Amino acid sequence: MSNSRLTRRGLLKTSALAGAGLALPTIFTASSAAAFTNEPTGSSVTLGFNVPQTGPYADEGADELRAYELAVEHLNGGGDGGMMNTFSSKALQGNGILGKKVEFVTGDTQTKSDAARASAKSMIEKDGAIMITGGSSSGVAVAVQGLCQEAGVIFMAGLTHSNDTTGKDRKANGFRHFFNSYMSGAALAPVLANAYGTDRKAYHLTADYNWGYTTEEAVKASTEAMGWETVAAVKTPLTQTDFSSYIAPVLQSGADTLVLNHYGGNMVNSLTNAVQFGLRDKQVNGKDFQIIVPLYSRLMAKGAGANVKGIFGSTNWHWTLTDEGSKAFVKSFGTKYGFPPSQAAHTTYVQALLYADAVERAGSFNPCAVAEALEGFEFDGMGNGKTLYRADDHQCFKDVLVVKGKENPDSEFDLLEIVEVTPVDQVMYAPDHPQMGGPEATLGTCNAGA
Amino acid sequence: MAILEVKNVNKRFGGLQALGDVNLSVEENSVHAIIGPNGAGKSTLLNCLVGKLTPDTGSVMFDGQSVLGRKPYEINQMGISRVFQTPEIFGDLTVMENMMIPIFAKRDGAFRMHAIESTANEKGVIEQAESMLEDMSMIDKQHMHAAAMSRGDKRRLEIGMCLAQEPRLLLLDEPTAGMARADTNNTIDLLKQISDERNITIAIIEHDMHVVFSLAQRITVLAQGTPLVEDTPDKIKGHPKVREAYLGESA
Amino acid sequence: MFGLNKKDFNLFLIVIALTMLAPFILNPFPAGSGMAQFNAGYPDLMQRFVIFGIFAIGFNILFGLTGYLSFGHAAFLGVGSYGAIWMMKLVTLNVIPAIIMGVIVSGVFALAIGFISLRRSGIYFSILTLAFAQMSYALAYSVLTPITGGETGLQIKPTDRPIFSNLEEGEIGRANLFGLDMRSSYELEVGNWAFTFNTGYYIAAIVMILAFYLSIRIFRSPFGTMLRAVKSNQTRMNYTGLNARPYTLAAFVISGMYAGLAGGLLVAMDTQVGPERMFWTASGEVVLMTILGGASTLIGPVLGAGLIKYMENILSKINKDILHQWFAFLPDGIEDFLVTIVYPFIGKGWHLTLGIIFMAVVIFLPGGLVEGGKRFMDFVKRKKSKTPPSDESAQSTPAE
Amino acid sequence: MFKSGTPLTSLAITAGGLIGFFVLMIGLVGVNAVLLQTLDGLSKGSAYAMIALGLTLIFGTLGVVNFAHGALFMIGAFCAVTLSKFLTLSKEVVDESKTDFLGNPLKVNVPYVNDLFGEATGATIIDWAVPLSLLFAIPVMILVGIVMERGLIKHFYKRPHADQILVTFGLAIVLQEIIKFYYGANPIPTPAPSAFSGSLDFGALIGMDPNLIIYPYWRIIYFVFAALIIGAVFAFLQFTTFGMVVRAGMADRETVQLLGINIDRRFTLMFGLAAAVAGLAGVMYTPINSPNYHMGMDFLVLSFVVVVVGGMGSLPGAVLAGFLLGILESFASMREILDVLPGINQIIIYLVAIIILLTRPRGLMGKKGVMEE
Repeated sequence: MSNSRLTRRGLLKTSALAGAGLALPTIFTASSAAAFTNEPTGSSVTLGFNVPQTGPYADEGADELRAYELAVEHLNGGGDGGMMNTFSSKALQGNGILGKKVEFVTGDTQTKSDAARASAKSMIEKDGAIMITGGSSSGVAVAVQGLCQEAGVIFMAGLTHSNDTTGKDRKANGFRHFFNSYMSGAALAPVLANAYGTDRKAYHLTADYNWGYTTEEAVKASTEAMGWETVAAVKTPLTQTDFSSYIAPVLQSGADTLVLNHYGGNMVNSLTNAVQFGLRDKQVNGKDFQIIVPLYSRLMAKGAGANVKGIFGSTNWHWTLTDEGSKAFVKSFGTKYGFPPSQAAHTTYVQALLYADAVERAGSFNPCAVAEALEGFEFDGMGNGKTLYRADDHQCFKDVLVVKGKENPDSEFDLLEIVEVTPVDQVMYAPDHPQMGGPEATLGTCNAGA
Repeated sequence: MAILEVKNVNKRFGGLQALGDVNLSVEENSVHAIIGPNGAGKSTLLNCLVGKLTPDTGSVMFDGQSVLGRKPYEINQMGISRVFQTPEIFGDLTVMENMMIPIFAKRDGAFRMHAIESTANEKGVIEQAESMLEDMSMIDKQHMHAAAMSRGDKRRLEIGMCLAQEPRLLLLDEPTAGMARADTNNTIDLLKQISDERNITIAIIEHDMHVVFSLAQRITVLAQGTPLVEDTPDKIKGHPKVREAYLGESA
Repeated sequence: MFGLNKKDFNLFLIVIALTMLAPFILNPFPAGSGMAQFNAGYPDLMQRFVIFGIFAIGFNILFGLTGYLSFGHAAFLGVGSYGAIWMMKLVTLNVIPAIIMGVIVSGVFALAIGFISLRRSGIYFSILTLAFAQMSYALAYSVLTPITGGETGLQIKPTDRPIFSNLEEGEIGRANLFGLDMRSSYELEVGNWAFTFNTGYYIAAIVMILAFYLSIRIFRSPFGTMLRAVKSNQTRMNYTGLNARPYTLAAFVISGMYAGLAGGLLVAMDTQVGPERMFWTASGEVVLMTILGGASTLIGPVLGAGLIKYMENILSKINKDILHQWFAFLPDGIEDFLVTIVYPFIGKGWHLTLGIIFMAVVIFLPGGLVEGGKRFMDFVKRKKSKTPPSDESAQSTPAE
Repeated sequence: MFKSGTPLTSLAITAGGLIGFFVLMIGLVGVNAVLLQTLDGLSKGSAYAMIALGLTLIFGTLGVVNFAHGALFMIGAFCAVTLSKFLTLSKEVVDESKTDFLGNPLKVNVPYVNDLFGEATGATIIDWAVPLSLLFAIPVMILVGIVMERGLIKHFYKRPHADQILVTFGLAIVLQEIIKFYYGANPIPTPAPSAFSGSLDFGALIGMDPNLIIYPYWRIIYFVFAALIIGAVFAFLQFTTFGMVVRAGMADRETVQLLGINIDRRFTLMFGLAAAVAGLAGVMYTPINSPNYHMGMDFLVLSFVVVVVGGMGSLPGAVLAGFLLGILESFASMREILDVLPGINQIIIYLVAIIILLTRPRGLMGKKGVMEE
């Protein structure tokens, strides 16, 4: 056991009283000596990476985990440094965080809020994690964010696209780098108008749960604003695997555009089914029939195979971006693992770095100090251009990529091509926007635990 | 006085007339046998008495009350117990528990939520069960799983369970079917004893004439769903119609 | 004692001892050592052990006694949780009314579903319960979002102001028992060991002890005998003047209320509910817990629940780095080889290990973990007495 | 009571109900939509019916609660994945004109079949991977079924259902984890031959406006394929000696054994047959939805519902219920219905299952006494 992991418990070894006698019981709620939950006292600090390792999003979870491991390596001064070199803030030294070596624990969210919370709690209670990050769905993100708020640790959301995460369910201890439904809608609309005209009849198929609702709302609002008409919006069950009965009536309705507000397995299946029906070969109202997928994930899109060709959607980041940050990240990830990173990997890597940087700048692991350092923080060099971590709702504002399924991919990773980089101004909204929970939505107050 | 009165009962299954105008009355404290060849409708009749089947027409009165439209457990609570052709006991339970259940049913009715009391503290019930097991001479087997016993023992247990309810009418459906001669005789003795000592009316469906004639005071002969004759055993023995029904037209 | 016979009383004492000393028993390895990974003595998991223990005990009252296999029991857990969290959001943050609310809501729900489902038996009953639970899940996830929170579930928010509370502006309410915070803990350090005594855990543990005690009483009551009679022979039941329906319905409702109690406790320990709690896999999980531990035994379901939750929470957290640390003392080649061999079974492969354990238990230990324990005890006894193996142990395996 | 138990009456009731239902639906949403959704229901029902048929052979007749049946469906689908991976086994050729994501020269994969048969033929073979997999899947699935029965299930015929659930659930988890280990968790695209892409315009065929009633070719093929398989299984059980013995064995196992017939061996083969039916359903399903490792679990609960609604021990019941639930699910997904009853698409199958089980105690065509205890 040469390099045993040092956890909070591990540190007790050094701090425990000499002799085997009973130490004084300490209560670590209100009256504890520690300033905040899981204050690192030894030479290392533990981060909790909570990602789906089983269930339908296991592959995305695995990619997130790879990115985290890479981030830890870079933070501890290993590897080529990746985006630390291109990051506009130069607080990180490659000597861990505040000089403490970064260690990590992993857990399985199973894409279930209960399991995700159990896993996060175990990281906080057993392993002494000072920050929790990861996840691949909004249900999990909201659940774990709430937990971190209660426990007094920072939550850096992974892949979560629902408006709610930084909308009506926003929390003072939670931060999201990933974009959201509203931004997808706002970024897509002009591109769609450009490509398909402003006189379109859209038919929405929407996953029947919160994320689906917010996405449908956002896409509807922004496409209607530029003149599209919404013919129908039909809700589909999350557990649906075969969407044929939902797609079959689309042509009868007189719609000429199909919007699939689906994610993950739902998206792969509904898109495959829609293409199967030959919708894209049809002409309606004298126009070519089109399909749109508001949120693309390259990993999942791979499951739809050739069906994605020519289909518009939005994405948070794509490895073909040519800015310095993206190039550095792709190089260091690709060299280590042999394939390019996904957007899930990108957002989690960036989140890990942003957290570390905020700690360095705050000079403390105290979650409230870290939150303060992140709030209103502007940075660049992380692959999305100039980015702002808005203080009002802890949402990152940055350029959004509108992409299209590539017609002639060079490799199995080369599925999407970037159509447009929508500038951040176009996707900006007010913190009390009705889609974001309106004026009632509040961050609450920062909780440092202890 | 007749404790069981069956009047004009008819039952059809599709095209098959299973019971046609059955009339039957069972006197209190008698042993009444119902015999007849296979397919004569004996079991159908029995099922009509205990509520498993409902006759299409006719009435079944027990002690002045109609049993029709009542569920088996309600009819049982009225005082009719049934012994099955193959013993129906609680195989997963011990003999003692088997015996306690009818006693609870007698005491508490069809349902009672006695979920907190301990069975071990039900001294009265335990004593009654023990005494009944002694009567059945099975007290030494009280901790055995009922399913592990011999068929004869299962039969004794089932009869004992029925008796423990202190029924007014005990219905037996071929209680000695498939038994060895010695077991059959034991069962006959047991039933005789019951009828003598316990003030219980017994109605028995039986194939085995030896059993019937050893026990019954009155006999009803059923053929093709209709009662042929009803009389005392002596008269039945020589009755030409009975011989015909059993032996075909050779009589 | 307490109306229990000697054997049951001993078992009860053992359960009390195990739950009260759980922080010690579940933390056998010194913190910081390589084996500390296997320590389960942290509040969240200990709470889950006892709460899912309650869930499984309740399920066993229905399944173990009456033989009716409900495949939708998670619905009662979920409904109980929703009831409890609404109580906390609207009325009071004290956990007792919330838990009581959970029990009541799921009891009523179980009464309605049981009344309909118990019109059928066997597999038809199972499918009816499954159908009701799946409907509850699907609706909770989608159209009932205003009540259930849908995908993102329900939590206590800074804007929630229960009637009986005096929260400051913006403060998020915390579950408490007359002011005692569920999350407060004592930390005891002994040498290299650290033991956590958590308020929430002890409250849940006391509830579980009471629930366990109640289940012993039910098992040993005339009512329990009647339920076993239902399982054994419904025909005889009917012809003994007993109405099986109210007995099974009572068992169903009791078991639903146990599930609601577990659901309420989950909320009391961790104020959050999500609809996945009602998915069929969650219903299947409690079935597996009960069978794995030993259906119709008193302690079996608790053991089964413990094993499954342990696997889920401990095994899934082991990753490759940890493996490398464990085998670091070995030469590199062997280390890598061992890591490669073990890796598929841990972390993201924990399901595989779970599946293998299910199969192994049912193949080698018919009757579940309790049966395994019995065999072990027999083995120990035989060794002690040095007598040749008797037939008794062979017979202790139920043939059917 | 005898009458209401006959399959004919239940068919009549179902048919009568369906006709009334269709008339109502046509009134509500128009004839086009009804035609389209019926078509869709039939294709959806094909998958349900095939899986339920196999499950009934094992569950409804052998009395084994087989939670691993969904896994058999999944393994079938991965037979197709495996074959198409095998056919696309490639050597790497460096294409200097392009670069990969790290800026190195791009390595292009050239399948060996192209070398063997030339580029055109090779591409055709790869294109036809799914239909070709049928040939590959039949022996594999029968073997899987037989090994499963001999190695595991055999020992559980007389064990309680609880034990069967635990062991088959464990097996299902192990099987899907093995698949996940090799193929990952994401769906793997396995397209149909390009000849079958696109859809058939039924409306135009019968003289209506184009685009009103279109349906994908592959789904029509799937329906025909399902009909063939179901017909073949019925014919096999009806007209062969083997089938007769098996049917007799289902009715009364002991008597058949007393006649000196080795029913166990035949049951083993039947398990193989059931596995093959599930597997073939899986192979043909791959172009409809990209297979992933948990697709079996997605179908598992549904297939149990279908079998039970059809009635335990009844093969025609399982098929009937499969198509019935397929059609109802399709109808429930129409927006005209959803406007009136929001969320009905979430619960329709379960709701119908409850109604059927409450009105018909043993499902549509169930046999008395099968798994009622």
